[in-house]
Amino acid sequence: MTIATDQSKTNATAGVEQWTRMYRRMVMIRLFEEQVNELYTRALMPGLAHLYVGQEAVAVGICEALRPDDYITSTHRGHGHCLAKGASPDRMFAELLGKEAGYCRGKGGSMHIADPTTGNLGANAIVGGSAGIATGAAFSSKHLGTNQVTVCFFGEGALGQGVLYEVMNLASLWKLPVIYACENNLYNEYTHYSETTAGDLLARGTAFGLPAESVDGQDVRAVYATAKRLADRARKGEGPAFLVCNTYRYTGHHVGDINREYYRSKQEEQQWKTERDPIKNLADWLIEQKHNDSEALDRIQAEVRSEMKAAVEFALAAPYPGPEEAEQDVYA
Amino acid sequence: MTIATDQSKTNATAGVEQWTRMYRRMVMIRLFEEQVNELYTRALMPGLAHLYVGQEAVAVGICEALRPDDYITSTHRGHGHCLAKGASPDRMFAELLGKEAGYCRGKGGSMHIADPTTGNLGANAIVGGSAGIATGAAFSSKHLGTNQVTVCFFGEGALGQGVLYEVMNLASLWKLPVIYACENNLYNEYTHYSETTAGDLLARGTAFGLPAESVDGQDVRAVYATAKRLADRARKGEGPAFLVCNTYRYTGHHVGDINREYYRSKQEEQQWKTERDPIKNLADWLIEQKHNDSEALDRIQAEVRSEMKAAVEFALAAPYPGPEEAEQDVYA
Amino acid sequence: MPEVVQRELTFAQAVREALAEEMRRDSRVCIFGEDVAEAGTPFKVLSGLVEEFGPSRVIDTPISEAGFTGVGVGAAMTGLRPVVDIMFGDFLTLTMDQMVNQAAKVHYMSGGTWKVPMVLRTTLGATRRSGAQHSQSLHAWLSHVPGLKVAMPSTPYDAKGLLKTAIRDENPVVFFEDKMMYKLKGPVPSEDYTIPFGVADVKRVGRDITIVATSSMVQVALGAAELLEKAGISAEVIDPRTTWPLDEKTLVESAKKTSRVIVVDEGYGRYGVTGEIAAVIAEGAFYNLEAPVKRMGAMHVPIPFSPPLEDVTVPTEQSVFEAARALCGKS
Amino acid sequence: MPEVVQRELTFAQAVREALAEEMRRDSRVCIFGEDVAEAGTPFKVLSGLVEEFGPSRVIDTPISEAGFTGVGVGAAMTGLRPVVDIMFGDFLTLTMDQMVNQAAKVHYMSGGTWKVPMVLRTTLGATRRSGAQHSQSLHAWLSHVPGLKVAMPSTPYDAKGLLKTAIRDENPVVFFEDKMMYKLKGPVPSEDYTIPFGVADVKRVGRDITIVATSSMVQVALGAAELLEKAGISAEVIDPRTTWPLDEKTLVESAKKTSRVIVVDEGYGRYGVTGEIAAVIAEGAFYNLEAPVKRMGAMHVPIPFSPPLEDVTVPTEQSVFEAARALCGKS
Ligand SMILES: Cc1ncc(C[n+]2csc(CCOP(=O)(O)OP(=O)(O)O)c2C)c(N)n1
Ligand SMILES: Cc1ncc(C[n+]2csc(CCOP(=O)(O)OP(=O)(O)O)c2C)c(N)n1
Ligand SMILES: [Mg+2]
Ligand SMILES: [Mg+2]
Repeated sequence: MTIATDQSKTNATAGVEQWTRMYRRMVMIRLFEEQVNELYTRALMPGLAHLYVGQEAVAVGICEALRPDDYITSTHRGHGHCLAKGASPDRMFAELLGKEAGYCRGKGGSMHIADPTTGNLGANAIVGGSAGIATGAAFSSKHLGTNQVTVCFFGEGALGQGVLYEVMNLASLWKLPVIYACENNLYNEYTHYSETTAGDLLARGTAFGLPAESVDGQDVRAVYATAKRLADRARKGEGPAFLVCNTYRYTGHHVGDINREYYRSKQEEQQWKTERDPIKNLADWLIEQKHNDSEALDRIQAEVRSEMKAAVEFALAAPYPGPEEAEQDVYA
Repeated sequence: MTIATDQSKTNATAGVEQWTRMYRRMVMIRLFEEQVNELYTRALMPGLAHLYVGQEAVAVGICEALRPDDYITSTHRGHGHCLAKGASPDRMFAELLGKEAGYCRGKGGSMHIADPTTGNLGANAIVGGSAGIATGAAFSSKHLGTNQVTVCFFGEGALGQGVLYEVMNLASLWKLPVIYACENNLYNEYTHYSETTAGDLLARGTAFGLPAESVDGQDVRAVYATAKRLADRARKGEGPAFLVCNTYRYTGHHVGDINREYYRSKQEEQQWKTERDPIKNLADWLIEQKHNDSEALDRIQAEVRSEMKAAVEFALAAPYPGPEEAEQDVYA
Repeated sequence: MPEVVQRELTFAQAVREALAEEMRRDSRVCIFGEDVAEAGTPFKVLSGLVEEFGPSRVIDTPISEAGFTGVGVGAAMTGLRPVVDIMFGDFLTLTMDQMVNQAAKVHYMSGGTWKVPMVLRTTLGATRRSGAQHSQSLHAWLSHVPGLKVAMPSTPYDAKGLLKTAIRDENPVVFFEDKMMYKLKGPVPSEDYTIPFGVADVKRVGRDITIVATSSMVQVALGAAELLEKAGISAEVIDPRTTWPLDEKTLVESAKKTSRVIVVDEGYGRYGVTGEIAAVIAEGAFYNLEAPVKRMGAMHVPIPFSPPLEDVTVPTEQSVFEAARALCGKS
Repeated sequence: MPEVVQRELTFAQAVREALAEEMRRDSRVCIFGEDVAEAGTPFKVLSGLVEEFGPSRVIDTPISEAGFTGVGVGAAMTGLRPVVDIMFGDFLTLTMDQMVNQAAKVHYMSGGTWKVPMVLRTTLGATRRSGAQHSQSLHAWLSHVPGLKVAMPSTPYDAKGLLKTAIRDENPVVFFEDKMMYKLKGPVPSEDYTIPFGVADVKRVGRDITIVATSSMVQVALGAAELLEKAGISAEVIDPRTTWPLDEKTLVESAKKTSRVIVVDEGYGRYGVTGEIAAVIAEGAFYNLEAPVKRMGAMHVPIPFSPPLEDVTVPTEQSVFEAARALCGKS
């Protein structure tokens, strides 16, 4: 099942500094994840993490279309969503290391980063687990008349979870301002989505009365333009939407998933990286449009890289919470 | 949202005695339920019951298209399904009264009648609760190569339950011989389905790759013809299907639901009863076709009526299980 | 209970009054559930609320327990105070992920930043001839889960006071109503009052034996206590009112005083409420007990439909009376 | 354990061997789950099975725990013996309706006519730094439900023998494997053997105190017993092996012998396994206990991610050792 991208969608209407910000955000996510992998391989990070490398344009393009007070819900592969919505890398690294300075005081970890100040309702380690929360947040916004929009990020694997259809039906009946953003990176863990997903992806939304669109998830301009349109629509009270972003994760399902040949070919990975890299694509366009020269972009890369280094240093140096913290925050 | 019935579907290919059997079965269901209501109003039946009156053509038309060893799963409104699949009224009444002679030794009751000898995997009091069981039975039939078909009966209210979509996706991926038969009688308890169901009903099946059809559930010939086609298809290994039967329950959600004006008009009820009664429709056709004369049909009515009386007598006279039975059959 | 009490309300009326008063007091309170609006639920507990508060606050949902419970969680995180209605406690099976992996953990996992001030109202209780999927009492599951609070009112008075506390609580609260108690009448003050969680109520003072009971089993215990009185045994009846937080102190004190204890709960007897409370008392009153704590719960079987079978699966006044007499060595 | 035992297998290998042998013996046995085929599950427990038995018997499913568990129930009713794989026990929340309202009740509700011979294999256990939604031990919920059986192996030997029994059982069995034990090695005979349900195993004979432990807590208890030995305290370690059916007799006998008991289980301490077992022992050994039964379960909090926090939420050799010493008045 192939999903074509309507090229007209790439007629985005953002200014240079906005494009540049999106470029910086994508670079930030990529380099953040590089550091995470580094921390894992150097055995400095407890547990595992699911990297967002390759999918940067989805989170960045969508969050660029949102207001600071708009809500998002995220997934086990959530670092990119958090950063794109405005989280700061130092407190994220601290959370990944279980330090008290982390967004969740170290109690959440990689799969549970949440941050009210950026409207992040939380990453979720239950596949499809945040669909209800996102829909409820949209209910509140409509009920309270705040004009906020909620984006529910999930991977195509979550299409297997019935609760997603239950809440899309509710959102459709109640015309809630929520966008269900399905990141189709082709794999549910180690299984190709075509083995787990019958029928047409877009129909999963239209069957419940939601307008459904698909977009090239490696083209941040297309993602932004589409997300902007759907978010504005939702804000105007025109109801929810179902958005499929076609993308790819460059690395393993998690940092420990090294040998992947049994479920996908090196060549497939190579092709995506060389031909459809979202950061390179935007860079080429920015230069071609004379919005930026490559030096400027290199400077951004360098700045972000040192920012990430500093953030990691901060997190490594930060203290753990005291054991007594274990019994705190169970009840509000 | 109106669903048209393709009239070509009524080109059924059944013989006279088959039509007559369907007529008898529909009459049996109608008169069985009359007795149930009688038992309730005379306070002779424990608990409540959900009557199938008005929907007879759905169960009868579909089950006529099945083999004795084919499977069905049923619902809280299941008396019609059980009878249509071949259950005997005396043991059903006994079950409704909690007697040891009942199909479940009195342990199940109205909402849990099950009967291996007629392929009835059981009625279910969880809305959507039998979708998994039905799909699993279809998996067995395919895995074991028995060419059995399973029909999963459910009301349109079950379209609210996510598990239905989870298993339709599985049935579609694995090409299982199962028919998801949605009986749209317009109401989820006391709420019109249009208030609980977004989008188009048929799309709920097609979105998961199932061929979807709708049929006039008051026309037993149309139901039979469509079910036959879909069952043969499934038996041939061509996979599952989604069938919407448009129908109406004549009486309350359950026997205690007497005053219904707050959710539907007497006039609406009257219209269905007078213009679209499945039994009357078939009778008129049988007579018009000279397959039967009205005397013959009256004779059937009389026979069935006395059969039901006898069955009720049997059940009323039957003994309760002894209290020690309570602890039996917990484990096989 | 304050002197002023005059009015008698049914359990259902008390629940409805608590909801109505809280909805008037706090515009953030709204209700989600199946047939909660015009129908007022099959038990008619919510009759009249949609007429007063309108369909934007008393919201009929599709038959999607997981979905609308999840919506409740998200709505609670973002400024509302949802009261989610799950018609039969048996359907909690469909909401466990939303309640346990989401609602109960959001506050903790987010390091105390997000809160989930929601209430899930549902029912428990057998003997309604409703069959195995409409008769379970599954409150032990929720009591087992950190992050949740669990209330189990046994009288109209407690129902109103505990429900108001639940709605004002900043945490997810699961509120169990025995569907067989809705018609039970009792005094309920018309003025505003709340009942704190974690405070057991001595429903009857006694000397010889303590009967700890929950929900409708409190009524059963009080009935048994009457019978025991006639048999010359003075029974103290204690209702924890919330299984979590649990008022261990009051239970243990009473056990120390009477030295004999029966725990009666309508949930299944194994790995449930009777085990927890019996263990707490056996530990706390270890040196005072004259006999092992006696546990009485639902028989370890799916609830059968047939009346003569169903009736033997749950504790009754008679069975509690006999167990108490035996425990006091007077059998 | 028979003398012949020579081989050592890991816990994961023992589970895999049991499945492979049963699949060879009985063509009706098939496996449903996420990434169970080529991937052999994220824990690699099933590696090699799809190669031997093919994709028609080792079946990769979508991420639909409720859906494929329900398919397992239906398949079991109609001639197959499904083994359903739920990757993390935390996801049981999604399968509760299928397991509790369907699988557990089908046989009873149908008056004994339909059967559900299925196994649900899943995991439990914390300290893997997996966070609050991947670290729970929810076996108490299933043990609470009539119609289900619950097995909790603590060694490779028990894992193989109990899993074979589970697969051959005519009822739905929930089989819990501690994900932290998969690499644990132990003797496992190569010949066919089964271990009956409801028979506790005395893992270590002792005189002064009884430590009842489940799953990986048995290993913790054995470690604590070693420390106690050095402190001059002889501890008996008993593993019920199945929480339902529960071998009350063996537990009570040991308690009567030693007069002091600790119950250690990784599930939450409240309204769970420790409460049930403590209550059973406090009743059965009432006149023999010299001290209250001590309960040790997971701290009543969602499992935190941060290592120094997570480590204090579950019982350890050290904490069990200290509790035992205190109980023996030697602190
Ligand atoms: C309810 C549930 N089932 C299974 C898992 C285990 N699991 C974690 S990620 C994952 C695959 C998710 O695939 P997808 O939704 O496409 O997200 P992606 O990893 O591709 O970003 C699975 C099965 C889980 N976390 N939650
Ligand atoms: C999971 C679940 N939720 C709610 C109920 C209560 N209930 C029983 S029947 C019913 C309405 C079902 O409507 P529909 O599926 O259309 O079947 P109908 O009654 O119209 O035949 C509801 C909500 C239930 N039995 N199970
Ligand atoms: Mg994916
Ligand atoms: Mg209906």
